[in-house]
Amino acid sequence: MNSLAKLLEAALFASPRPIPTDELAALDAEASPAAVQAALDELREHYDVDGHAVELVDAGGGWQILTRPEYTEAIERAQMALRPRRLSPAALETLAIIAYRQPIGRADIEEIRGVDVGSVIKSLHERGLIDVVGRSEALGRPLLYGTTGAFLEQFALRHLEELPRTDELAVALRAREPETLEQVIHHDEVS
Amino acid sequence: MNSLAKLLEAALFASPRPIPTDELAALDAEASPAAVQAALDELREHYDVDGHAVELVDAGGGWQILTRPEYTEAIERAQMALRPRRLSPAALETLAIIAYRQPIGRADIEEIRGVDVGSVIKSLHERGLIDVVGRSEALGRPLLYGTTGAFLEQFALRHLEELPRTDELAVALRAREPETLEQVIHHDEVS
Amino acid sequence: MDHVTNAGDAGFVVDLPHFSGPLDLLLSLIRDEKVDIYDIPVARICQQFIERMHSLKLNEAAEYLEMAARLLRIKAQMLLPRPDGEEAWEDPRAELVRRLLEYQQMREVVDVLERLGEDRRNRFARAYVPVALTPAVQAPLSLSLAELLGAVDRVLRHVQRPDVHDVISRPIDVDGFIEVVRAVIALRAIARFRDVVPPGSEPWEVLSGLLALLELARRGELRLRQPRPFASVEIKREFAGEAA
Repeated sequence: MNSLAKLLEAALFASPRPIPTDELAALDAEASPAAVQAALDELREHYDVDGHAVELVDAGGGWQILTRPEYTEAIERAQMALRPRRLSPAALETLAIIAYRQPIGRADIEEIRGVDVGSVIKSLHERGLIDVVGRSEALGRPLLYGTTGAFLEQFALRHLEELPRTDELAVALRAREPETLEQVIHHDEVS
Repeated sequence: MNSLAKLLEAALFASPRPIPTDELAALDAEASPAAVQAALDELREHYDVDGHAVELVDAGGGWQILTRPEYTEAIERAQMALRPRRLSPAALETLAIIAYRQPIGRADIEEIRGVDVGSVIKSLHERGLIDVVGRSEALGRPLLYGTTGAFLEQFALRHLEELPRTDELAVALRAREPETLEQVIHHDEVS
Repeated sequence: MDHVTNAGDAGFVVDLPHFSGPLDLLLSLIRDEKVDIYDIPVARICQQFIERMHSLKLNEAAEYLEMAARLLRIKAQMLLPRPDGEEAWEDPRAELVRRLLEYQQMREVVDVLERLGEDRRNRFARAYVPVALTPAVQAPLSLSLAELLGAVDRVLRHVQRPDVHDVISRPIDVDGFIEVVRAVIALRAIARFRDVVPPGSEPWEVLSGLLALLELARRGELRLRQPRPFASVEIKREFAGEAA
């Protein structure tokens, strides 16, 4: 490996969080963006070809070294590391709505899910997956929520645009429903 | 690398603490102590010969993968050079409340902001902008927070009194004391 | 997983792993019955919905009850005679269909998230963080005083002000009213509250007058008496107080 690749390996290894490419570039003021990209490619290839138990992944808003899935069970069985708890269906539904409709208030989420979401919002907020991003101008000035960087990391997304666009989903809201215009505009915002 | 060496690599990478040799053996019931030792040797050699930025170290009561010392400085330098981060609106508002109402407990901040501020307080504390300055006499003796020297430094203030105070600030951010008669009259004089 | 959540007015709601709400239950009925979502046989689905609510012991859950009531209402509307002319008739099921489609779309996103989340859950990031590096991990902060004051401003706009600020619009002048009261009782042996605070006074004047009277009564300069409840308060000079 070349020296830049080694430097990147050290930095990625030392960080428990994903590091965006431009921050990696700051490691070596001399290195061009192309050189950084080449070094990342070399590192990734090295892990793959040499058969390491870790791999270089571009997800969660940056680059990260992660273990390959096939070792997870053995590691967890030996209690050397624990997987994070799964999110409940209620939490996932709420997250899905917030991810697509952000910024969105609690009442609008409840309108879509048909249930109270107060406690779910609280726990998503405590887990750092959502945050308050503002207040609506509506009556009572309700809080508006959006997803966080930890959300991207937890679902290994580079950015929100990696989520399927609503018109790519099997169920498309058809022209029969009244809010066609709003829906179209929303599609646009997401894509 | 053989498959046992890869399993050890994954486990050492994922574990938050050093793992002693006998615990590593628990990862694979089939593996003899000699095989585990051989796999560790292979892993160490691989890191050394292939010129990785990390090395396998037997220290602190067990095995660990650590970045090599020669990269420490570069990593630290890079972290200093990281793109300056902005505080989220949620963190800023919490900081503003603490600055003007210190010493103040979490419950009082939450009453003003209307949301849970646990994670925000944690991150402000990690950033060194706030610190615990005492405990309230109230039930449960909750922790009270105040701003730090780093806070003053961040805003180039010599002391807290340099924070702008408008009449409106003084009234709305005043600690809510029992509404005694004096309180009524005093509030009023301010406005 | 949290199967039991305390959902506000609904009281204790048992969140069954298979149904995360009334829309979920309704969708599963529509799937089981293989009916067209755009042409839901409301009477049949409504009956089944209520039966499932009973069998799943969801009778107490407000959200499910609300949906049952909605279905019953749609069922009733479907029975009403339709006015002549197709275009005049608005399908009472339209709103429900829209919500079901929206919900189903969201369930698809949940499937995507579940898959992505499960994949990520199966990979570990490096867990060991050298202690010496921890403080340096924080990138420098970009934060100006203007931003902090902006945040103060946002807090101010959203904070609920104590009621006192809304009630009193002018400074209270207790001392001034003490002089007024003294002047009044110097002229009259028995005065009324309205002699101190004329009808039509502003709230701050009423409050100031009242506080002045209470203060003078405390000092023993006058005596306050109310013959009956809600009667006008009599203000009487206290000679002993003056002598003291």
